[in-house]
Amino acid sequence: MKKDIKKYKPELLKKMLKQMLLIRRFEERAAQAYGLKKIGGFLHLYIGQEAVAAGSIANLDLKTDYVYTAYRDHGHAIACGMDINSLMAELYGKATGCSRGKGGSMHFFDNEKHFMGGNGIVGAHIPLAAGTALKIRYNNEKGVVLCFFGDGAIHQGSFHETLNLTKIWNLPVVFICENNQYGMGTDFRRVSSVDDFSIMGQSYGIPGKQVNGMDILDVYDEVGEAVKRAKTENTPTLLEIKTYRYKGHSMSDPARYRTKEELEEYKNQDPILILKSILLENNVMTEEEFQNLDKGIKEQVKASADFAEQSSEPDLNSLYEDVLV
Amino acid sequence: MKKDIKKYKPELLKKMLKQMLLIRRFEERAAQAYGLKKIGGFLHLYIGQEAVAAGSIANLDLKTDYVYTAYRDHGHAIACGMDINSLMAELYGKATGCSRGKGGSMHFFDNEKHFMGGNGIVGAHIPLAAGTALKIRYNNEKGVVLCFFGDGAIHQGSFHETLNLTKIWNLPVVFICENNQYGMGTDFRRVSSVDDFSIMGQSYGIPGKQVNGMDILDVYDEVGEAVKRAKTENTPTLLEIKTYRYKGHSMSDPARYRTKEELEEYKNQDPILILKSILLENNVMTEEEFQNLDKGIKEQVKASADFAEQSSEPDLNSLYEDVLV
Amino acid sequence: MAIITYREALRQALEEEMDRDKNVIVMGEEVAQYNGAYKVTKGLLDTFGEKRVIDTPITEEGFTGVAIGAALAGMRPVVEWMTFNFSIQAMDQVFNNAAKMLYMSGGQINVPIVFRGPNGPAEFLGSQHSQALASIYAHFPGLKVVSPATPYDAKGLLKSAIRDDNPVVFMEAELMYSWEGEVPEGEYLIDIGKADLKKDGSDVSLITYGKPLRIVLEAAEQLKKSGVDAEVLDLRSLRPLDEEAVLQTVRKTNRVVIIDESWPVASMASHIGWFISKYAFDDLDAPVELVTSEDVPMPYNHNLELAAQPSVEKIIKAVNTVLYIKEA
Amino acid sequence: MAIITYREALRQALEEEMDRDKNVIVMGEEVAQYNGAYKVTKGLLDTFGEKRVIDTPITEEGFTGVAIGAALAGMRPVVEWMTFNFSIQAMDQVFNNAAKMLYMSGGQINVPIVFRGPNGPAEFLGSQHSQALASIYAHFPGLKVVSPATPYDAKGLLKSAIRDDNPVVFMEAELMYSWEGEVPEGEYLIDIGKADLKKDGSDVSLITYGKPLRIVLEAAEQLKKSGVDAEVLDLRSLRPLDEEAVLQTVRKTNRVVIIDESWPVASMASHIGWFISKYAFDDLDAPVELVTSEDVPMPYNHNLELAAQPSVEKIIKAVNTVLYIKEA
Ligand SMILES: Cc1ncc(C[n+]2csc(CCOP(=O)(O)OP(=O)(O)O)c2C)c(N)n1
Ligand SMILES: Cc1ncc(C[n+]2csc(CCOP(=O)(O)OP(=O)(O)O)c2C)c(N)n1
Ligand SMILES: [Mg+2]
Ligand SMILES: [Mg+2]
Repeated sequence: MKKDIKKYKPELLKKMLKQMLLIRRFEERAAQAYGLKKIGGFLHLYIGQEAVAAGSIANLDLKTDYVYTAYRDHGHAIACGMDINSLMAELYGKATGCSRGKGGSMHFFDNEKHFMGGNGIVGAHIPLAAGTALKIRYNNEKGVVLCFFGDGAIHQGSFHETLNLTKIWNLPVVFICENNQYGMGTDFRRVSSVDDFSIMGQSYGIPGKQVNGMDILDVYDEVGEAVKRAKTENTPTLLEIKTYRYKGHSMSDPARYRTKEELEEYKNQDPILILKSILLENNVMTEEEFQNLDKGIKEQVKASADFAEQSSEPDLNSLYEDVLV
Repeated sequence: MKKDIKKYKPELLKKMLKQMLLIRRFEERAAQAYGLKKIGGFLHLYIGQEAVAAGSIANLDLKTDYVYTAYRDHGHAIACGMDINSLMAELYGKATGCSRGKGGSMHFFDNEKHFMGGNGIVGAHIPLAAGTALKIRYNNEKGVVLCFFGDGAIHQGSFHETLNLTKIWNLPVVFICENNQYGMGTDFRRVSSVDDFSIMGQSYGIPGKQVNGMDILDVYDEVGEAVKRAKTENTPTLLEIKTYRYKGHSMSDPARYRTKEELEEYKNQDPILILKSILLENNVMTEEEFQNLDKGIKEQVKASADFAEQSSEPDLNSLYEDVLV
Repeated sequence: MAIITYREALRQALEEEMDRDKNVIVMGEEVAQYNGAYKVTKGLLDTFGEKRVIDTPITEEGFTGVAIGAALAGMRPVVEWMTFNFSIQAMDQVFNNAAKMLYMSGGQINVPIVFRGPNGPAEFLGSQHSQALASIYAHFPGLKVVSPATPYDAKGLLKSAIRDDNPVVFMEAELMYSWEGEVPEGEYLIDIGKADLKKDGSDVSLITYGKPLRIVLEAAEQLKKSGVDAEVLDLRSLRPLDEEAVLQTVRKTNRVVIIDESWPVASMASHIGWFISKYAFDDLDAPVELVTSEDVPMPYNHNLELAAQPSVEKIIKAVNTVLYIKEA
Repeated sequence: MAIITYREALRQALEEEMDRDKNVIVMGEEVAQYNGAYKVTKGLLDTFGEKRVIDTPITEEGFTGVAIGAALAGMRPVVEWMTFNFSIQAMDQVFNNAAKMLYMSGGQINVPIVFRGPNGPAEFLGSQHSQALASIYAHFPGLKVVSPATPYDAKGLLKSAIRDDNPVVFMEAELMYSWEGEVPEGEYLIDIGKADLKKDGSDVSLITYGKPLRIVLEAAEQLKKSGVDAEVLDLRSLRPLDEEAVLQTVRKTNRVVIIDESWPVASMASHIGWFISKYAFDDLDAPVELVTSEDVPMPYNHNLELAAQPSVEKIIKAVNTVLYIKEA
């Protein structure tokens, strides 16, 4: 917390705080709805990791830049500015959902906002991200692609194949390993030869760095560096952002594989509380403003649930649509 | 050539020379037979690379140890002591072939001699090798698995997935990347982020080293070290053995992608000539003995071609055998 | 007889076979400490230790290949794919190594391995996590492919699969794990390649395998009320296919509906449809009807996903078609 | 009309489409400097430069995925798989990303991409390098699957495939590249999903696609000598399948042999066999016969590998069967 807070525009700080809060409240509401069986299947909550998506994506211009992530995708979608009504409706499987009720929690998409999903197969979206970067470079656009994936995904061959490809073709991708310590019930140390994933770029001459994912300013700065490098030098970067998920892997996971102490330790570094206290300390925001912000967000989230609730089921005929163009 | 030649038993030196020569003469003959259309399909010659298979496998005890390689497998099969009659017959597709005429050049196998193939899919045998090492370790056997593959295979995801698995499970595998500079027509530098593949173990805490593959004593020594480490510490090693293939990728490749000068440069370091001159210089062998050896080998190889020629075609009914046990 | 779940039946099979043969090991994501994503391997780590019950990183291609490499050297691995959806990443290993090794080595090297896990549509998961891949696996020679639909069959077939000297693809389903059924106390095996007549009948043959069996039996129940006596043949194995049992039921009822939760094109369902049309041509009183999943990726919305799959209604409709009964 | 090879027809299609649309790029192993393992991309690097003709490392999963990621962002990549055998490593990308993206994004994101290369048995290559995977690809909704058998069809269909806004799997064959045929000078397109009657006839329908077409025509030639007038329908596309054309020929001849170099189980052949048996039940005078590859991995030995595949003799035998002709 030795950051020089002056260097960040107050609007930026507030925006990031707001986004984290929106992600959290959205997911709390989604969890509730899941309990009420309004939502089914897998629901992978991002709570605890908000700083990673919000801090990273704050560096982007989504007219030229793109975001890819895996199935734990609510946070990234919201940070890309997707309409939470369409997200909640998607969780409810409604026709008004961002993917017309066909995708569900794991498959949020917004082609206009350049949020490219939402992918359910661990590691499978990593090459896609590089491909979109290839398009950027092919057209001499000034864009970058952020590719988020988990600690569990880093052992997949697709990750390695893609790193090599981005390096030999000079593709503007920032690979962001969100190391939340677990892949489902597996402590990443149990299945990894090394503790520090940021070194894995070395086999490809790709620079790497570990980042504290509970501190959104750190995330913002480091991703910002990498984005700049990508845009000016067409160089990929690998960041390992250390973070933590407060909830189980999905709604059905009681997360018995970790201790309460461990969880508490991370909750004490809650990314929202950290940023909030920085803003308060530096008079960027007052407690009252924060409370109002939170209240507004809660209302917004409730409205999204109402919207989802009231939206209609997809037409049965839509089953046969979208198979081919 | 500053090697202390005394430390190698003369029998070992002679055996390695003999094996390299046998591999070369066998393949020269095979190439001839291919020209005569006795052999069809892909024929990937190992000529130029003999020191790698012969020098590596000389470290093994094939009662406990195992060898896996890709489709350029004649050299390894011979170095494992397979009967060249059965190999030539396999190339001819005869019933007396090591794989009953069903495998062909790319699929030599000898379950008893622990030569486990002969695999046609680039990178696909790498996990298999680790699996056999798992068996070794599970049974507390004192074995090791040598896994040979090309510079083209090193970018495959299977390589990376397997490196991680061997490290976390402490499996006795020596990974040997035979960098003959080309994957088909592709100079490895064109498709690789790094020049030095031996560093690629670092992402997994696996030691690596570059080795001169034209010098069989270097190969013997370095693989010997790695084998020892595997057997005593259950630690995998990654070796990049620099070598060169004199012929095209397969019989149909005129190899226009490289210069005559480059080829000549390597032929001047011919592994057979190097070892021969060491043996001659150190009075381990006379020129006459060498000539006799070569003559004997040529006869042996000719006999294998006669054997193949005279062997019968597989019974048509064998088409339906070996599908299931 | 004890009434146990499908999940417990599988667990018993694993435990008994691991007890019996120390070469049997279990590998996969979350199989050990977490007791399995769907708890099929519950307790095995405690009983057999981490040398025999092995958690893997998320590397389907890699660990499947490792297991094959262990199998061909003499072990008997049981690979758990968390779901078959992820097995697509391992297909090269299964097809090019496991299925072909015996053949391309001229009979020298066999691969005694089991690949198991849930296959087919589950609920609320969308297209990547909800699909039936049975037809893909059944297409390849060199594999055995098994798909039990009851706890009894699951136990007996898994035990046989583990003892089989060939690679066996063993398909379960998320939604079946909690299904209950009778399983005897003592040891028993079920031959791979033998279909089972789950219900005797005379008017129409309903041929199926795997999870749809339950709705097929339900449909048969309902049909009975309208006076149609349906026979239900559960294939249990797709490879080898019990061709004799298929022909027998067709010869008996002369009318067939095949129910398969796969997509229709180049499916097991259409294959058997052709097989019957050819080998029982003169016995058929109506064209063979198929009830498969619709020819679309699986949607997330529950109404849509139900509409995408075989249902009791669709089965009854197909039965009416082969019986030339006009519905009201 | 010019007589050119199948290879040259493909090359022309690529060149014309790259000329026409700068979003079309070509990617794959050895496609650029080496001019393609089978020389289909010959000269493209010289003409279009290395930004548009891209050599890849051997990473089928990776570069296929990269191409998909470029396609969904607006490019039109043509991916060359050196052979379809290696595409098994890329299947997860094709099935889970290319085929399902449009659906799971609710219609937002389409994937205009072509996956092409040689498929099916070649010669003297053994089991891993010689297999027909058409039925696997055809099983999946969300793809188009095309398999031309003449230079004319190859050119017109590849051009259509490149312009198609969907993922298209485009299957060629090593042994077809040197086959020659007439191709007009000017530009033309062939609709994906339209079968082509390659020979008119009245006694029996021979239905096929891809490489077997040549032996099917040879068989038809021979049959003519014994007084049997065979009709030859070339499907050209498997997905969409030209169902109308299939039914039309069946209604005309009432007897069908389907020739497919795939393995039989859950194959395109057996699927069409069922389809005909269902939708032309009353038109069939004999059960539909299949001539497929034998249900075994491909052996290396040439006699065995020929015996493993469809042949003129096998086709004639099957024709005799559907015509109820007893052979001498
Ligand atoms: C290829 C593949 N294998 C297995 C799964 C099942 N699975 C879903 S999430 C997951 C854990 C992933 O962990 P991680 O990458 O760390 O992401 P996190 O859930 O922590 O965000 C697994 C094994 C899958 N979806 N895809
Ligand atoms: C997965 C896969 N992709 C492509 C091929 C085609 N292919 C065969 S050999 C080869 C080059 C391999 O080069 P390298 O690994 O360096 O081995 P080398 O031939 O030099 O021994 C390629 C691309 C294949 N067999 N398998
Ligand atoms: Mg994680
Ligand atoms: Mg090489």
